[in-house]
Amino acid sequence: MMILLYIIFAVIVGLLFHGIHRKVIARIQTRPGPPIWQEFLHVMKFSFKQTWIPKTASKVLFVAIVPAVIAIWAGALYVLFTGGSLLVIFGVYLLHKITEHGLGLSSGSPYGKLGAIRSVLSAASEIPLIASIAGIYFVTGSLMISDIVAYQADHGILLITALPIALAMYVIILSKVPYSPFGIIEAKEIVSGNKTEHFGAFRAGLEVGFALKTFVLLAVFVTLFIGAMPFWMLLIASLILLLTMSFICALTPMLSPYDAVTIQIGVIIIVIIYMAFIAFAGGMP
Amino acid sequence: MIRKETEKKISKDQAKAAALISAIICITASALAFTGHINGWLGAGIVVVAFPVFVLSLFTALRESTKDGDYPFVGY
Amino acid sequence: MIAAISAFAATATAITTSATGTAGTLTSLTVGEIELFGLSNFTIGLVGAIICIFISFYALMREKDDLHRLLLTDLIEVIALIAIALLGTDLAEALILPGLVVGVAELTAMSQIYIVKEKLVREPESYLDIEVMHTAPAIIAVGMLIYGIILSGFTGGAVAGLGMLFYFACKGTEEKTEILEKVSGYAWVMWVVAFIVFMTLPAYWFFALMLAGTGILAKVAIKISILGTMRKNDGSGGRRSMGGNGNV
Amino acid sequence: MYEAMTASVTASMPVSESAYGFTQTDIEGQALFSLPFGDIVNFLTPYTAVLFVFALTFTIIALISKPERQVDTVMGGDAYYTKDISRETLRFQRFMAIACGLATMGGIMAGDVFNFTLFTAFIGITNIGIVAAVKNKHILDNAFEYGLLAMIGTLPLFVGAALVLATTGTLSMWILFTPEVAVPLFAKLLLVIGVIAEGMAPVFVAKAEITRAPGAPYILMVHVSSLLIFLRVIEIVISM
Repeated sequence: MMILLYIIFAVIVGLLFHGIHRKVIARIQTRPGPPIWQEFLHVMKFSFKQTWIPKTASKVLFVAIVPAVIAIWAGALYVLFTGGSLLVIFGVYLLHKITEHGLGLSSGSPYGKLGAIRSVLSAASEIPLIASIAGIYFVTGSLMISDIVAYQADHGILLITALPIALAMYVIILSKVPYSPFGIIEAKEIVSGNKTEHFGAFRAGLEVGFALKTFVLLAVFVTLFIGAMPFWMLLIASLILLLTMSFICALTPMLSPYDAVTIQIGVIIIVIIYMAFIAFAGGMP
Repeated sequence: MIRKETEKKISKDQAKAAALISAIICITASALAFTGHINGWLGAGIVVVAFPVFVLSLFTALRESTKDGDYPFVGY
Repeated sequence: MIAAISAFAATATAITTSATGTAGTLTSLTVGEIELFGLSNFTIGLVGAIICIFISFYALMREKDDLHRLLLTDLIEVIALIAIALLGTDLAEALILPGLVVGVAELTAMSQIYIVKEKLVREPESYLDIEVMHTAPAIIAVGMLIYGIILSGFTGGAVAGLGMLFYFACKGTEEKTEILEKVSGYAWVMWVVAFIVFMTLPAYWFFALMLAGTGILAKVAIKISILGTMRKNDGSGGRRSMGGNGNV
Repeated sequence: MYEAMTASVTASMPVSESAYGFTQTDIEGQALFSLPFGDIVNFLTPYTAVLFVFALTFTIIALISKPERQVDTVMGGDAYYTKDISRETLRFQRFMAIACGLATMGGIMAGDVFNFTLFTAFIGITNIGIVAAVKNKHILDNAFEYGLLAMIGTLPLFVGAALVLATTGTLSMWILFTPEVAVPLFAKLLLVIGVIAEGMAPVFVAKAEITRAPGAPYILMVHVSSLLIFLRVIEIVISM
């Protein structure tokens, strides 16, 4: 497989998804909105700008964190497309939390620092949501994505049979799309949160990494809970999933940090009750 | 602690060279993995490391020149 | 509670035996072999440990003083080690030591943080101030000097030198160290002469041996005693805090 | 698409046939590398390899990066100042950060439950060390509280490991991960609780005075180590 082509394709599709996301949000809010290729223009714009490292920054960390973001999601993309372990992808999700934190801390800016602290704060509720992968293991008996796909071919799609787990995963992904109600790390009261001080080429690189991240997370959800499908259908299903999230993002205000954590903990409780129910009922319904 | 404020910038030529080299590494690794000369995960590992370098160095190469340009025409 | 734990231990032993049954080379354990009142000794120990855990956690919950909480956490670590020790095997013994080291390291680090946080750090007025330094330096120094001369050679020099070091360190010194250096140089000459005698006139080996022994005694003793004069040379030695204001 | 890809992946995987071979591939794929010391086998699977590389990268960054100068505003005015770190603090924090990175890598590679718990305890100590280097009353108070928590955390960690040993007769993950050996849920739970108590990042950073501490690459190591060791214990608990 030409992994490089997949990565570049995923970057393009991810940027396009971001653009569509913005457009849909704008239309729901009866604004004209930017064109859907706006995010490409963003990347272009940032890469043509002057670039330097702030004097207060921790230089190596400031620069190295950007390739780290791109690299971990490129790796996750490879794991997804080769049907590797789901655990790796959620490992990457947590590594992304670390890079978010590092982004904020590296610059020395108080806004970045605040965003970084919020990213760790939200990790407190997102990490237990990853217990849902234990739920998937409980249901399917495997964590290899290829096995999960095969299980769904035999037993029906997990979106229906394991709805609470899908709900938990949905919340995880929702917390990572732009303009999310759970996106407390880049709320407007702290400027751009942890991305505040990364401008120019660094910001363009970050946008590339985040585009990859959006694509991978959407594709993971579709693959895990709907199953194997041709590539073009995967794209369409991801887009539909994204549109549902666009509606949520357009219609909900951004939550305060403690509300976001509370809601996510509520979802965790639902998942735990569901798993206890499965355990007592002795297997899948 | 007092730090020396050194302004070191990567020149555009250096960035271009880095972009070119990392692009060649990416393409070679993924091609070799595709044709089966090296393990798939090894090729993926190389691409995963080299691709971010490519992206950043490409964007750095594209960036605005550090010299003062012409002042744009600002009004009538 | 006890019933539940004994059931747990029973399943534990059952799993152990089944595991040893299926996989032949597993280490066979002797956990819970001795029975007492129908309970294995592992179970009894576990019950005891759990009671200790509850007591210590309750104490930690009630305690408000930072220093006492620190001490209570050490109690908790000891219980963790007890739980390992309950296994009663060589492996458990091997595990306790690193566990103990980690516990001690954490306790030390936390004590240091406590000291810094409560600003208990204070420069001591005198780094070494014990009573014997004021009362008996002379007699100890003389004793060690005589014993060193009896020993002679390198060891004797070290002992005698330690005696002199102790004396100088306690009493302080105002001597010129150049004199000591001069004696040291003569001792060196004696040593070299002794070696020349060894090589050229081996028949006089006993004389050469005594010469070398004395020389090295003097040399080592003086070199070590110079260390004693390196103490802050204010002429008062350790006498400054005699008035009892030292260890307030 | 998936069929072809998975076929190529499984074809390239060597399947070990040894008695205690780590043959199961349904959690994290095939082991890439193993280094046996008797029955303790240190190993890297694709999952732990990713974590290991990440820990290594951030340790190197902590080694070569200079700390940032945190900007702070003066209340009630437009003035601002930067917090510089003294050289001694920097050295100590850097040392602790590197020790923390090494402990993290050890915990990720450990093939033995007790080694894992020991490395986790080390991470707890070094995390406290990184934070406590900053001589600020609030930060030190918090470091003390985290330290107490980390010390308490050794109890569930060690008791969990001891129960694993008592119930299965071994501490080697190589053997524990095989389906024949069953580990009681209670022991697994104790391990997870212990790791949560030791690593401060995910759960306890919410009331963070510690993140006011300057020194980004070193403070970041706190989070790197805590989250990575958390990921590792998830893998251990699911695999056991």
